[in-house]
Amino acid sequence: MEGRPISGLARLRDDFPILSTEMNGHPLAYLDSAATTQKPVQVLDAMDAYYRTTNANVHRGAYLLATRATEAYEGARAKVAGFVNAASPQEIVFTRGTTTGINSIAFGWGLYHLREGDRILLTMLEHHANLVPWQLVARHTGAELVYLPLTSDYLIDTAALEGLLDERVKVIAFSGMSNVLGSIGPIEVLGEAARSVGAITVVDAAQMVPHMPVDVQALGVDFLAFGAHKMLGPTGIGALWGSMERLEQLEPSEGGGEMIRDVGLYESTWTDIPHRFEAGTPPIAEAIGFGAAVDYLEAIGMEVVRSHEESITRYALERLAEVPDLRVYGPDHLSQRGGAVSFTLADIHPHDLATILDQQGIAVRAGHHCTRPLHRLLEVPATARASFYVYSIPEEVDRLVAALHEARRIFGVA
Amino acid sequence: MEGRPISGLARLRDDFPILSTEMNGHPLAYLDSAATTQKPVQVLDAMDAYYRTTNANVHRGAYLLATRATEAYEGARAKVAGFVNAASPQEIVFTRGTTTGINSIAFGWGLYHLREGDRILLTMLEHHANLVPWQLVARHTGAELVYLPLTSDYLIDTAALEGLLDERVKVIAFSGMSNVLGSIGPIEVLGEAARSVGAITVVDAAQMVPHMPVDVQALGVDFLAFGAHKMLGPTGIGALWGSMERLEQLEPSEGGGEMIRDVGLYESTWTDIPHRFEAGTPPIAEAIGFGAAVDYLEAIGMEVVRSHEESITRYALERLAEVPDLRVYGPDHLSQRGGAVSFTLADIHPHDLATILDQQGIAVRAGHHCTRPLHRLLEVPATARASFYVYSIPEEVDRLVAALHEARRIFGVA
Amino acid sequence: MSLDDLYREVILDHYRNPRHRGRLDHATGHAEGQNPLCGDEVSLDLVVEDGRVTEVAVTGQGCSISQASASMMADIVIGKTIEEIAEISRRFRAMMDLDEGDPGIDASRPGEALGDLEALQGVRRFPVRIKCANLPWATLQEALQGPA
Amino acid sequence: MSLDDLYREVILDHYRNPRHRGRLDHATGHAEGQNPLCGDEVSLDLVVEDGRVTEVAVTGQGCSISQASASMMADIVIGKTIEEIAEISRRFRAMMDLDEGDPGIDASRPGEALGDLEALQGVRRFPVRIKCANLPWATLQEALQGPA
Ligand SMILES: Cc1ncc(COP(=O)(O)O)c(C=O)c1O
Ligand SMILES: Cc1ncc(COP(=O)(O)O)c(C=O)c1O
Repeated sequence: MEGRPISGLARLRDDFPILSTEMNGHPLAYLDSAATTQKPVQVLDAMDAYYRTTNANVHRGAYLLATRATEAYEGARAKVAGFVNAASPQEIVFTRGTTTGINSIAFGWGLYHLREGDRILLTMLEHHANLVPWQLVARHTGAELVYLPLTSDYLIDTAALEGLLDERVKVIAFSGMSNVLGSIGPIEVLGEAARSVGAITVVDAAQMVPHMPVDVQALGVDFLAFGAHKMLGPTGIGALWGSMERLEQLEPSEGGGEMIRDVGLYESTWTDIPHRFEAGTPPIAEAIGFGAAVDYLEAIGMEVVRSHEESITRYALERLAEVPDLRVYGPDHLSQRGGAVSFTLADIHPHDLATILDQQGIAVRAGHHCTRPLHRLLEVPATARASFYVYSIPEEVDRLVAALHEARRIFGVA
Repeated sequence: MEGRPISGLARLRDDFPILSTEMNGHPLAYLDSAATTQKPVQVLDAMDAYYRTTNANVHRGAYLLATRATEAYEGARAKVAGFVNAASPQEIVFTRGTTTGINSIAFGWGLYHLREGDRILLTMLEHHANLVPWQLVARHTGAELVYLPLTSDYLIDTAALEGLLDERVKVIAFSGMSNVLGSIGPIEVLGEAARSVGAITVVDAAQMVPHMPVDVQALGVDFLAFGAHKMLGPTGIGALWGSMERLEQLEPSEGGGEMIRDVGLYESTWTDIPHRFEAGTPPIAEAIGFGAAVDYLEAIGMEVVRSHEESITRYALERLAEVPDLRVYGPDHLSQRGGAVSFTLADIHPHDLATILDQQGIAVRAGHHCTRPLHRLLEVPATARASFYVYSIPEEVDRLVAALHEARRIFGVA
Repeated sequence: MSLDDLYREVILDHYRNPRHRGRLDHATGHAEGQNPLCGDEVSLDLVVEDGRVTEVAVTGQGCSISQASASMMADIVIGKTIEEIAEISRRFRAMMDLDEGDPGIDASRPGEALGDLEALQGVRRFPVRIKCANLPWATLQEALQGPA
Repeated sequence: MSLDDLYREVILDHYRNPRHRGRLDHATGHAEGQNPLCGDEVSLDLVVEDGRVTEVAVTGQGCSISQASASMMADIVIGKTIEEIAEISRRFRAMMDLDEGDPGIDASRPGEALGDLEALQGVRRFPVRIKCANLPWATLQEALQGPA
């Protein structure tokens, strides 16, 4: 064990009011950032100020207030585009979240381009958000689902591509970073594989974009979906990045205002990309908040975010190794994983663990974390998960470990 | 002319910080509430407090914070249910907004129940949000679109049902209150008509729910879609009410986390209503804000909201009648209309009007207001629209009228 | 409220050594209960003869509270009449505070006559977990109604 | 900035009495421009002969700025060579502040040699409306490229 890392980011905890609250009589130790992160005042203030000074509907108003609202909304798009280094802001579609982003590809691309005999290649560690939409589209089109297995160290097994990759594969959809195992996806390899057979690649980047530097132009993939609420931003908004070439193949999966060029009684035409994918009044204040979250993360620097998480995850893995009968599910190597640490402890059910930790003010998640197929593969119905972000500090890990020892005592684990 | 009404609600303007700002050197006169309303501090504070004290992902956390977040989110559902007098909170599905609500019926019901030869009955005054989804579904299923015309006083012409209503009609979708004409839809008549042929009724209630008391149990319709941002609430959220019987016939139009009972590799099963229609992390803070908006409106009383709007609309219609060459599109009778007043003035293009008004700090919308078919019917490419809400005051109408006279001068209208 | 009050020894014993596990191929009633929010599952087979539950078999998985509750429930209901079970269920609900102030129950001693189940009293202070404790009872309700 | 400066008489005149309205059946170039945000439309037919625009016909609808701009534009480009039109377009963009500080243009008198178009100078102070003024020019650009 290397000892507690010094946390260079500890000072920014003051920006997160909730981190100074108490839970069950103890200071809150929020270790559930993979589910949703806390929000800094900078993000809250940006949204509040928007509503207090600039609120109007976007894109259609000829008056100053509406112009300002539109500029703020489109400005947020440009910020998000810059954050993932998109070739242009047009490549960013604002969505409701990661789930909606993936659904809009499944229904807007899959429904129009897939047919019987085609294959959709997924992996065994996918979140339901990157499984269920494809199951639905498979049902509608007759396409077939195929799964890449995992290696013994919990990574997507690219060796298995050999037997599974051929011209029938039209979509490869996978997680850029697992919300359970932490595993970082073999993006370049799968992007390359997809190109070799003409398939599109869809990256579920719900966990990836918040936690590591991402340059979509360097990744060699087609679509990348992520959400604001897991990266310091508000609920209610996410982004879908797509290469312009692929966005041009995408059909809108919702119809309504703002997304049309002209509407007749029986037919309509679409406006330009990305607005054709944003039917109706968009989440405007949420876009402003998303932009402010991006500003906040950029001020820290995503390299710093990543290395902070590496060090706190290293510390957590070391300290958890001290707890007898505790088993961690996920890669050992820090370079192959993010800061979601899932585990079981002896025969204590994860929900009981969560209750015991909660009594100490420690918030961890327990359950299948929206990955039932993965949990079946792991042969556990549920795991407990601690997950970290920029504001996480080693003291929280220490409290977690102490509470786990206490759980062993309560359950009389010998 | 009856003289300026006394506005009993004028005092609540203090709750809306934006109404004290200046635009182009004049106090803002915000007359675009049909596009989106302003938000009272009570709503902003509720969301801010949520993020500062209660933020966690809902439905899956075994810890206290997540329980509180879940209770707040479900509590908001109960408030919205109460606001429209739903039989139970389960009949309320949180959506991204009216547009998403209508799309989820078109794709979740239409796609599964419509086939060639079936008809979808719409009306000539529909917003694109209640046209384009049906066009898309018609294209996918082979169903046909049919339109109810308008009467000479801008109401949906129920007399035309005679020739159009038969067993082929499977859906009747119409606006409860027009965002252009203000016309209140003949809900009971169309609900009755639908029942007589076994069709479902879908009410675009984007303008109706914010502006008048609504009791879904009394209306005799199947679905009602509305959004928070037009009723003092935040962007990014809306609600779909459906009768339990019809919700049971609805398929989820998005797949993902939180909406499943079990997920296998190739198939999944859905959880209960309404959660099966809420894939992914929902707009949590937005639901809290929506609930606070409902509280605010209930504290005023929807009867009072409606009568306030009737009186300010009456005043506006009277004063606008003084402006030569001005033409209002919409019913004369206050009982048949809401507070959206669309007009043209001589040959001055509405965008030019909007610019001239904007220079006086008056925000009105100009364009087709997402109703191109209606504007073609009216034989104008665009109209200007002033629209009111609880915070609107007669002084704003006076300023509007004065600025319209000025517009006539600038354009040299004789 | 101490965690030791929640996780009493008798609960951990039922969790680790659940009674009446298995399936019945001659069941007269069957039901499956799930707590979609936390994933707890309880599946019940039972035999009712002459208005009396003669056999119960439990499968499922989940937290100690749900599984211990199922085990204890099976223990107590076997041999009881439907009416007796209704009364026990009522007492159990009162103990869990599920029916606020049921007048038929002595509020100071709601757990009376519940046997091992009394150990679940501590759950009442952990509102999130009440549904875990109640899952087997809701499932029983269903199993008593339907055929296998 | 006064509204009278925006809505100069010459603009209202072109709006009310647009020049060169109609369609050409022998057009060598055609394009349709639309401003999706406000709905302004401009449709152009034109004839280019020996590198010179000999005819222009305009249809469309929209605000006074877009329609007057189209009318004035038609007026000025007829009879000009492609190169001359490029230079006028460049001056127009400079006047509208669309290409910040184009070094080839005398910033103090960008409207020079634009004729009636100079009247659109006031639009520059109304940023939302600049795209209205520019719509015909963007459409012209396209019409000069493609065949009918
Ligand atoms: C009548 C009507 N229907 C539907 C909508 C669409 O609502 P939203 O843009 O919030 O989805 C609106 C508002 O723009 C409306 O006025
Ligand atoms: C890997 C992964 N994919 C998808 C999602 C779904 O994101 P959301 O619920 O924000 O739509 C999540 C988060 O829950 C996730 O962790």
